[in-house]
Amino acid sequence: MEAGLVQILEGALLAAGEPLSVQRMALLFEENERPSKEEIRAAIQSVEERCEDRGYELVQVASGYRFQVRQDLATWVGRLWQERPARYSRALMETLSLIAYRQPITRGEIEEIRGVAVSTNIIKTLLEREWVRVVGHRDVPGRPAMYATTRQFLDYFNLKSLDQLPPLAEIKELDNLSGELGLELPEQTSDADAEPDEGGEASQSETAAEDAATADGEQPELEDADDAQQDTRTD
Amino acid sequence: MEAGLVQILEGALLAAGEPLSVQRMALLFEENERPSKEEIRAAIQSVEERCEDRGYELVQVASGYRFQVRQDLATWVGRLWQERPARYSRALMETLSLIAYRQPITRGEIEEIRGVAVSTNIIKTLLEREWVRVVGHRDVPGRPAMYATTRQFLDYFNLKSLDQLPPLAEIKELDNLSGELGLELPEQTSDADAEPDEGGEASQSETAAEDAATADGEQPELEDADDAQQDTRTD
Amino acid sequence: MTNSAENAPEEGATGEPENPAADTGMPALRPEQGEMPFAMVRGEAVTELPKDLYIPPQALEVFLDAFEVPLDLLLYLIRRQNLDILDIDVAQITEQYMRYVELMDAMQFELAAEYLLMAAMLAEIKSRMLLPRSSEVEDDEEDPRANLVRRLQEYERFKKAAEDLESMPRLERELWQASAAPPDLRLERPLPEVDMREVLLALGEVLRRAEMYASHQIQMESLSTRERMSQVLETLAEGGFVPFVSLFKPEEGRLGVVVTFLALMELMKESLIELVQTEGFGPIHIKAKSE
Repeated sequence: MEAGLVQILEGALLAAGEPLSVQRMALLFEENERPSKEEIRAAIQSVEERCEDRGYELVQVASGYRFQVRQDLATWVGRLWQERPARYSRALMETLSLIAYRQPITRGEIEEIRGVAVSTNIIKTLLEREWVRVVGHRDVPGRPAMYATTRQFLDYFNLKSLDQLPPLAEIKELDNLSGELGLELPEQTSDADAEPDEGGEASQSETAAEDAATADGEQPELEDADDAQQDTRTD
Repeated sequence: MEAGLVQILEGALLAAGEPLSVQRMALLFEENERPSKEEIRAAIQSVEERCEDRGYELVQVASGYRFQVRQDLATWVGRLWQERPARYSRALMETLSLIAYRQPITRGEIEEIRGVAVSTNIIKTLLEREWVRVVGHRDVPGRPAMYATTRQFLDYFNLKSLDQLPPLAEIKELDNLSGELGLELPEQTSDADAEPDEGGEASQSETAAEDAATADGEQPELEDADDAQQDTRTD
Repeated sequence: MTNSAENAPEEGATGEPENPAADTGMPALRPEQGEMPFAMVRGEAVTELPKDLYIPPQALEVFLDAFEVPLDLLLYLIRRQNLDILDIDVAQITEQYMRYVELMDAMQFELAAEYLLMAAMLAEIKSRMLLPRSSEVEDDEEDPRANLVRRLQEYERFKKAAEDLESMPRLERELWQASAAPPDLRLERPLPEVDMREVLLALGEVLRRAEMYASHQIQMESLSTRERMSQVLETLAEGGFVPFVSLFKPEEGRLGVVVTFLALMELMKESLIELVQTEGFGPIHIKAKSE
C-alpha cells in the first residue's frame, strides 16, 4: 500500500470531520513536497471516482470538499440515533430564508415582510448555529445590525453557493386586480398599479414598517426547535 | 448504485463517529428486513476488503468496528491540527529586551523599570527557550538571580554579539524606528499583535492554521496568556 | 419507533395525521392545504380545517398555531376560496377574518397585536372600497387592495422559500458528514517565532513608559560592556577566585581589554564582584561577591 496523494487526501478528508478546501489540503504537505493545485484537483477527482458503489460520496460545499453519507442511506443511517434531528420552527425558517435571499437585511426589514416581530431567540439560535452573522450596521437611527448567511449555512444545507438555493417565486403583476365588490377598476388605473416587484417593495416596506413599529413589542421567549409557535398571538 | 448491506454499513460506520458493534448494526434495520449476524459479519468483511489501497481502514476495537485513517498517513493528516505557533506576550518581549540591553539584571530590576511584576512563567519560558540564563546572584537579601542572554539568543537573532543590536538612543526614537522598519506599532492592549508584516510563507501557513483552529473550535492558547493577565499595567 | 421514513421530504405532502404533541420531525404544517391535519380535539384528530367558519373552540389555539403570522391566516382564507391573491375579495375575507378574531376574543384568547392590526387594515381597505370614488382622484389612487396584495405576495414568497429550505436535505437529518478516527498523532507545537524588531519595539515601549517614572534613571552602558559583564559573571559563577589577568584576552586587542575593564568596573560599582589583592603589586583575584 502506498501513501500517495489520493490516499493522503482520503485520510485527511475523513479525519477532518469537516469540509477541506484545496488550500487546506495543500497545507498538509511541507513546502518542498507540496503538490500543485492542479495535482490536488486531479487527486480529488480520483477520490470522487473511487466512491463509486460506496456508502459515501465526495461532495463539494461552500467551504470545500467533504465525504458524506449517501442520502439514499438516510433511512438506515438515521437509526443510529435515538434522538430526532433538531427541528426548527417555521418562524425560524422564514427568518432564515429572508436572510438568505435578502441579505444583508436588518431585523426590522424581516419584520416588515413577515408582519410580526422577530423573536430575539430566533436570531440568537441562528447566530449560535453560525448560520447567520452580523455583517455590518445600517446607517439609520439605532444602527441596526445587518445579517447575512455564512459558509456554515451553505455547508449545512449541502450548497456550494447561494445561487443553488431554489429561486424565489415570481411576484405576479397587480394589474389584473379585479374587484369582487362590483367595483371594476377603470382601465387607466392599471398602469399605475402595474409596478414591477422591485419598485413595489419600497412602498410596501414603508407601510409595513409602520405596522411593524406599531406592533413592536417583546415577544414570548419560546424554544426555537419547538413547534411553530413563535409569534405574538399568544400574548 | 445500490443501497446494499455493505453500503449501508459503510455509511453508518462513517456517520457514527464511534465504533459500532454488530448488534448495533443489526438495529439499523427494521425487524422484517434485518440481516442475520452472519450476514452482517460477512458484509463487514467486504467493507474491510474494500479499504484496500484507501487512506483508511476498518479496524475492530473493544466496542466494535470503526473506520480509522491509516497510521502511515499521520505525517500529513496530523498537519490538519498543527497548532499555530503561539505568540509571546508583550510582557515577555519587554522582559527579554531588558535582559538583552541591561544584563546582568535581576527580576526585581526588570520589575522596577517595567513598573509591574514579572511573572515566574515569563522567566521560565525564557530559560527553557535557552535565550537567557542565570549568570550569578546579586548579593542582596534574597540573593536574586541575575539574568543574561545566551549564545542561543544571539544565534536565533543572527547576531555575532550584542553590539549588533541598535544602540539605545535609536530605540528611544521609537517613531523613527518603526518608520524605518515599516512597522506598525503594536496595539497597547494586545500582547499578541506584534506581528511582522511580511506576507511570507510563515504568515501564510499561520493563517491557514488559524482557520483550522477556528473551525475546530479550539483556539490555541497563548503560551503565556496567564502572564498577560498578571501584567497589571493598565495603559 | 423509527423516524427515518418520516423524515423523507415527500412525507410532508401526504397528509398523514400528525399528532402535534409528538415531535415527528416532519416539515411544518402547511395550513393552506385544506386537507392538512392540524389538531387533536378530545382525542380525535381533526384532519381537515373546517369548511365553514366553525371550528371546535378547543382547537382554536392549535388552529391559530398552524398559522405563522396573520398574513398566513389571510392567505389561507383566500386559498380556501380558491382565489388567486390578485382576485382577493376583501369584503368576504375581512368578514371571515373578523369572525376569527371575534372568536378569539370570545374565548378570552389573548390576541396578538398583529392580528388586530391586520383586522384594522382589512376594515380600512373595505371601507375605502365601499366609498364612492371621485373621478378626479381616481387616476392617482391605486386599488386599496394593492398594498395588501403586495404584502401577501411578498410574504408568500418567503413562506414558500422557507418551505423549500425546510425540505432541502441537510446535515444531521438526511446527510451526515463522514468521518473516521484519525491516526495516532504526535502533535508538536512549534515554538513562537520572534522577530528582533519585536524585541526592539518592546524595549522602546518599556523605555517610553519608564520615562514617565521620573525617579527612574535608566542608564545603559554600551552593550558590549553589558555583555562582557555577563560573561565575567559566568566565568565567576563556579565560585572561588579567578585571576584578574585571566579575564583579559590579548587576541581581543586593545578594545577588548577596555571593554573587559569597563565591565569589571561596572561590576564593582554594582557590588557584584570582589577584588582581592593580598599584597602590594601582588596578583589580583576576582570573585563573585555573592557566591
